[in-house]
Amino acid sequence: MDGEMNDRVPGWEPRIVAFLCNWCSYAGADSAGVGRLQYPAAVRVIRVPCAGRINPFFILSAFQKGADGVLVSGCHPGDCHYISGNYSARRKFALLKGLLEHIGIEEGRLQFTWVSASEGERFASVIDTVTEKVLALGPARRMEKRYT
Amino acid sequence: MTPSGPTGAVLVLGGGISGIQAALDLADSGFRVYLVERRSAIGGVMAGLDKTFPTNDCSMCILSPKLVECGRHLNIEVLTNSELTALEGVPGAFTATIEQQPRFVSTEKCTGCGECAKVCPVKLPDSFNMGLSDRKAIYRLYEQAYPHSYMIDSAVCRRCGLCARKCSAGAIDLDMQPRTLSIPVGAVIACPGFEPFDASLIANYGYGTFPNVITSIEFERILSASGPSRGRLLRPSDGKEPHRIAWIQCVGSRDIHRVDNNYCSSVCCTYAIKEAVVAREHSGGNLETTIFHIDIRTHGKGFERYYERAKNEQGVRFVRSEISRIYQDGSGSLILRFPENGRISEEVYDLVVLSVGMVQDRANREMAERLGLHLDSHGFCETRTLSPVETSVPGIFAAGAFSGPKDIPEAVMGASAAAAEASAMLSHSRHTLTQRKSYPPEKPLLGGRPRIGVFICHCGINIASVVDIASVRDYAAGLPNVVLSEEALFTCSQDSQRMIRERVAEHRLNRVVVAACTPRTHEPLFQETLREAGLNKHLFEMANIRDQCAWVHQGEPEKATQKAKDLIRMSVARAKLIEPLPQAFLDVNRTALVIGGGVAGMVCASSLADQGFGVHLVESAAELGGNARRIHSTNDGADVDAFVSRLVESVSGNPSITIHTGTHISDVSGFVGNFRTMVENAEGIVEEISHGVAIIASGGEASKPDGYLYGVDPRVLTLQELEDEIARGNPDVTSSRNAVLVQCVGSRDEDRPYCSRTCCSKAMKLALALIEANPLVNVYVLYRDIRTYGFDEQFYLEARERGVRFLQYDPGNRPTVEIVEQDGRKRLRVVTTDLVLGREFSIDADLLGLATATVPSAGAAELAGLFKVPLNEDGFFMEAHIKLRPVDFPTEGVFVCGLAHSPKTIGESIVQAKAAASRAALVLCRDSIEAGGTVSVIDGPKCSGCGVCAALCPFKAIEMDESERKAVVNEALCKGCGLCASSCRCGAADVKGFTDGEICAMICSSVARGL
Amino acid sequence: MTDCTARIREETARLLAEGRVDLVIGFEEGSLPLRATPCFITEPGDTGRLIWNAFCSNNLARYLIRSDRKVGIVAKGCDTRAIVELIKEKQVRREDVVIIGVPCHGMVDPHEVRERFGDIRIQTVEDTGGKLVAGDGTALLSMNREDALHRSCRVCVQRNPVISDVLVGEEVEERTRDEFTDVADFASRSAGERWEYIAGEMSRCIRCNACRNACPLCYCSKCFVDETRPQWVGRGTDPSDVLSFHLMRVLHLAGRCVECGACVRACPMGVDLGTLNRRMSADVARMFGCRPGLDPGKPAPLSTFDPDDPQDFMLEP
Amino acid sequence: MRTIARNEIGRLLDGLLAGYAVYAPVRRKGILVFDRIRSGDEAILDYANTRTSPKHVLMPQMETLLSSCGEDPGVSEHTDCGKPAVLFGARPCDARAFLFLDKVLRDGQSRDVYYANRRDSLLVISIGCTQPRETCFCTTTGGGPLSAEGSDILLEDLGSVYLAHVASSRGAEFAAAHGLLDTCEGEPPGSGTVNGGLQPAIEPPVDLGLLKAALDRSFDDPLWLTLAEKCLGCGICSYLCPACHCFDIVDEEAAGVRVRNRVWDSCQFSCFTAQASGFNPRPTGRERYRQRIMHKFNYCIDNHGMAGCVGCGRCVSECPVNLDMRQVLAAFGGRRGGN
Repeated sequence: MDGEMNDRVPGWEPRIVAFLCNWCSYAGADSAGVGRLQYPAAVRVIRVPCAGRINPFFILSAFQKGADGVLVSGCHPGDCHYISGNYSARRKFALLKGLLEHIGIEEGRLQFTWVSASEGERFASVIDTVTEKVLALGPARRMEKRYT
Repeated sequence: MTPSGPTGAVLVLGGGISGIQAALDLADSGFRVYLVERRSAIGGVMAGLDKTFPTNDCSMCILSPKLVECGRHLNIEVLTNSELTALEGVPGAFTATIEQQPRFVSTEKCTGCGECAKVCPVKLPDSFNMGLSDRKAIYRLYEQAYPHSYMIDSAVCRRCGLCARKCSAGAIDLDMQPRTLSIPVGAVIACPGFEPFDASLIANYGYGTFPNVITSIEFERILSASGPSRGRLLRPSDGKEPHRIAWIQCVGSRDIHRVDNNYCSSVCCTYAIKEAVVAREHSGGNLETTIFHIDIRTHGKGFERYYERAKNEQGVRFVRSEISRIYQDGSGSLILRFPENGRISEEVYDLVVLSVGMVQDRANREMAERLGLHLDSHGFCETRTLSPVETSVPGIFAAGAFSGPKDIPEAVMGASAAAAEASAMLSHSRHTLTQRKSYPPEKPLLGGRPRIGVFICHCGINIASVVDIASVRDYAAGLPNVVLSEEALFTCSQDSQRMIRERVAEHRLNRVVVAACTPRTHEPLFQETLREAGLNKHLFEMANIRDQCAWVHQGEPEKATQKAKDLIRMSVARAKLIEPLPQAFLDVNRTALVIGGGVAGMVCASSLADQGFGVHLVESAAELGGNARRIHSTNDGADVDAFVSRLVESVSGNPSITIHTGTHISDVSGFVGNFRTMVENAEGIVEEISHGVAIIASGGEASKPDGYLYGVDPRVLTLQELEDEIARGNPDVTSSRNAVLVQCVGSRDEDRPYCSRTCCSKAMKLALALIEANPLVNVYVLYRDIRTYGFDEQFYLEARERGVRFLQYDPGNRPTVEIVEQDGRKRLRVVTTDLVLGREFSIDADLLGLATATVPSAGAAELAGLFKVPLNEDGFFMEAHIKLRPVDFPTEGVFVCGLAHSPKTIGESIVQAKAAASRAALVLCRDSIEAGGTVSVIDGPKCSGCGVCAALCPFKAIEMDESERKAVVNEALCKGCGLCASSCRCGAADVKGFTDGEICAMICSSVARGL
Repeated sequence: MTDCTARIREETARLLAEGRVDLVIGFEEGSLPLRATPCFITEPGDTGRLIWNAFCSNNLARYLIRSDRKVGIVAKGCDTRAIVELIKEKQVRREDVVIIGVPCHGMVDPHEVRERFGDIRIQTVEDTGGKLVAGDGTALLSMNREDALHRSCRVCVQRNPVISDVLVGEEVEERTRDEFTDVADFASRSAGERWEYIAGEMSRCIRCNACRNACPLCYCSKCFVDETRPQWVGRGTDPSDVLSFHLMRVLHLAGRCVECGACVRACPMGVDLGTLNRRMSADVARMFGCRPGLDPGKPAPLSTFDPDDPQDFMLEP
Repeated sequence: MRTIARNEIGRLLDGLLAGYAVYAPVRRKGILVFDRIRSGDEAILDYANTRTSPKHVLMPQMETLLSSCGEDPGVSEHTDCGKPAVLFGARPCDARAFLFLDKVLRDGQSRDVYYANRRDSLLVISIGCTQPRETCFCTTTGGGPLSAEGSDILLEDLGSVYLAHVASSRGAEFAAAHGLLDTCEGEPPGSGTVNGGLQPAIEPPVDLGLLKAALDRSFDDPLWLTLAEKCLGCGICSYLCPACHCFDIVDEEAAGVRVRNRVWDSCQFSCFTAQASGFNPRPTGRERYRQRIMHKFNYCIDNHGMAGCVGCGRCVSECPVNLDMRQVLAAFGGRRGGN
């Protein structure tokens, strides 16, 4: 079993940091709200102008600070408000995801996806999926910075 | 007309994408706009579409920012549920009478929470979803609608009052009355759009009887993520997933037998392909899609590639056959019978989509009547090829599908073109009726400690019923740097706004955090409040505890409360670090540079001159005119030669236009508002031109054909040459007995996988001209698909009626030409195999016309480099967005029109040229260019000058200072996307307003457990 | 080898005498057995110090960064790959460099030699092309040269200079088609095993920054590790900071790493940085079709994009 | 006189493990370092020297000085160093480096409580050298293969047995407590009574006195530029050096815990002297490399009466560009001395 800690820690609530682009995915999250679609309360959203704004450091930093999972979502290919920000970002994301998996960070800790402004349902099911995976993996300790 | 000039306001009829575009163009160039829409929200047909071709962009994603922009515009008044009842007066001084039906819900008070609809007892089919789902009597047209507020459908409302009692914002007023407005305007733009063809008129297809026969518009809703099945592909009869879907093309178009529609709706082929491709994506590829068609008309920019990809890579099947009848089997599936290879085939489909065309309905006809507009026999507004947005009534301009079938970019261009006409007409009254807001001076922060005020919104019960507001308020009060934490029933209400202003003063707040709904809709409102309170608008941060918290965790109040605290803590952490962002203002040079002296360039130049701006017109040839000098008449008989002569004359005689013929551009520097361009003539003399915008209208040219004995035998001509010869009355041509026209010579092949768009119509024109000159001539057109889209379809019909023979060839087996000696004469023998009849034809021709491709002009690549704008794979200029920004570039202040953009007819070039003029005028009419705000910033000492930011910047807003080896941001061009910041290894680039520090502070506080 | 040495000296003397360069960077005899050391020649008379042997493993390209002089440089395949990238990234002007290209047979790793020969005090080493013969003053021991190569040299795909102004020595056959089997092998282990391995390697890191400073493409004036606002990564040996540092270093080199192995050779603690670098190189090659430093005309993969880039890694809920 | 058989060392260490944290040379993936052992047989006896020095035993690369937690305003100080410790197997050069660190951090004007507490509870048992490495130059800086400076007990390697020399009163107490009763007293190590022939000869490349005098005159010598040209500016030499002791203080926060940490720093890093204003008094490698040499061989002699280098040779063997400290010293010392 690759999950590092599968004994459910009592009282543990997963913390997932989600970086959402302002124009599509953040709007998609709002759409989920407008539709009153219910999803798990584990996600903390950070709004950024574009998926292209996301420095891989932000993601590593979230893990270092103790996030159990990180989600990044931008506009679907072709929909980027900034024309090509998501395309440029996609290259970085592909490399970062490959690298983290390579060093043994469990698949499922870090997810990238596209959610458009009207895809409230998709947003809710993304959160469902991401939360489920993180719950199954348990708390993320591998990259967390801990002081005693 | 008033003594001081025309009325500086414009009435825009129709709130679809055309109306929105026209309204924004006009309002941004200094006119007051009244946008009148019959329905309860603007957005039009586009709001109901799922994806858009040929990029499969999400329709709502690209539309919704425009809706918001329109809705928030200080100088656009959106009048929904409204209808024009009368227009009086003269051009420049009309008075419009508008009748507005009551909404019964205050758009100011309604927060869009939707509690009212939950309690409403009246349920009815939702017409926005084509009746595929239900709505209540109190409803919102669609989720992202503007106005965002709900409305009551008085036709079905029982006036029970449940909604009014439920509404904690007190927004519902059941006694609201209709009102009549009398509005003075200088000009009118009519763009009321179109209606989809009523498919039940074709009885053989069983639409309305067979539940699984639906229209393409209904299918869009089925595909849409916000549609009735939330994007799941299900068929109406039993909610099962279909595995075989058929599209039937030309339903209500190109049909003079079942309905009297002799035009092509232009968009249905490509949208059917899109629907098939998207449907396959939805089903994970486990779907058979077949499109039954006559011709495939993918004549638009990028459409041919889209078609080829669908056919060859995405598994969409294309069958050239007309479906005569549809039968239904016991399971609700549908049996299609059609002729194929001389036999009748039968296939069963789970779902049949009818690709319905565009028609005009009675409401539009009545409106046209009130305006006094001439309509054509189908009810479309009459316009002329060479004056494509002018109607029969001066001062009233037509845009969008009202004047004929159009796709979205054509509609957008038409709208901008109409705006340009209105703007030219009213240019003396620019800025006379517009408003500008003033604010108190900003208080300096003087490096003081952050003093943060947190305001927590109940949103009636929307937030408060889930989140424990008191506990959140107390928690926020204890956060570092928070000096005030206060709650409000509705933070967005007028009195709460006043309260926030007062608290800012009382508590010397220098940062404000509002925990309420989404910043996407409300941030501007609160920022406005901050400005009124004397704070820089960027000293604001919002925590979304409604849409992304209370609403989505309704069953988990404790977790929702914890999340609200976390979100506020994150916002406070960011607020501590935010700084006021100054706005810089740069002067604008109010002169335009137009590159290219063809029709597009000249039309653009004169439109800009008419709108009151100076123009430099640069042409590389010795005289103006371009390709249009070789188009002698239009299909509808207009005299192009005369038009071009008049245009050259008027441009040459216009004191605002400086003409530079025989010159080319050698260097370009600067940016929007302040370009400097070097223009060099043949003697090498260089002139420097300062200008604020540039319009690239560098044109295109006909490709030189390979083969077909072109250049070998004098009887072989390109269509352009043939047109010259006919116009000249060359007897060798006009007396020919057997004329053969070969289509797609150099287009739609491997080298040029695009359609040159104009050649099919041109072939009809020339075939008819040959017959006109010599009724005994036999004309053969060898084609692949006949693409006489729009109203040009009638010329195809006419050509067929007048005996032109159409032989369809396979691109893998092209017609051949050889010279055959017979009876002592050299005959041009054309051999081709007709796909329809399946047999070979041998024609001894004495005239062979080749429909060559339209290719970009030779200098396009160099111009693209100079202006830092992109070309597409085919070498045409690539616009910023194929749908909604068809004449703009990502680089601000540079525009494109005419053949430089893509192959198009002269009429389309004129529209696009005027559209470019309209867009360019938006820059030129400004007092200054705003720079700064949320823009990128480079820390010089850290920058290593590697250039990655400049290479990636989608807006070319970063330049490399080669001598200093540093990147430099042009704040006038930067949009603040932050791609540079995330890509800068040295940490030199950052984005003001979204700094690394601010984002890291949020990350750090997002997971601080137990804090 | 001796031939190369003579030719390098000759070219250096010529370049300096003709005034084409102010300085030539090459190698001289090191102070320890099995070592050569970078040297900087400004006088034609000093060219006798220059040598070429199996230990000239430093990537001299890193000395070109932001040099304001005209520089001649002795460069192997990997060094020229770095120069190509530096030119692309505007850190070096092509016209300011004269490249004395030397086809490379792979450089010898002293640790491998010592490992093989044990505790003897090596005084002489002879490179016969196929063999390395070491002497401790009393006896001669020999090993296959191939077995002693640095790890990066064993998977090298570019032994000949990509660009050069003067080519010294015979071109060698490019022999490796690098299929990244090492990367695949590592990836085939379980996530837990991979983590254990990486965490073990990282635990030895002492944050001396030698990997960074030896890298020819690490040239930021302020490295992210030294940044304090915001502090991206802690400066100490906290395992999480160490890992973040190495991950970011690799990400910053994504699509730029020329696989010279300078970082690995510089590491005093033998940390297996290669496992990270190789994965990155493999992904960049596989997904974006790019091997950095081989094509001067091609944009860096993270300075561009293709709408059809792979996105099978994206979540489809 | 008392000898300990080589094969008894394991047992001796096992005995110490009950009361002490024991540090000894161990191999970590092929690399020798000092680390805590859990059993005596982990200690490696047959080695030239470790890759890293044992200074981290007294001054960990990263240590928390202060911390506070959650909303609790209280701050805790982390001065307690825990169990008393034994450092077993240090080479005389490394032990001698403690003597130097003591002067700087414990016995000088300011007392570093974190260092001092650890130092005062540490017992150093070093082992003399018989086989110097080709990079060793301890004799240059005043040490030697059998120097007992900085050690509490020095073991003289006689092949199958070690001869134990007491070098401090604490060493004597310890010897008494652990049955090493008859340790050599009064007889200097390597005096030849037992293994006179084994004292290895290490030629000092320069004369420290001459070098110091030369450096006094060399602040603006162009040679610094030449030397720095090759230097990569990494921290290997500083971090492997047993005598380097510069550090940085950083405040961090994670998961609700705020800490003030001390971490090693290196004068070779460009940010070492960078000031908040952006000004850097040592802007280039030239100033930084000069600082390193001047500090060790000039200022330290002035301030502490001994060089800040013990000649362990780690910086020589591990420098990625083979910038050999001995050659650097020779370049100054030799040239000036020759004049």
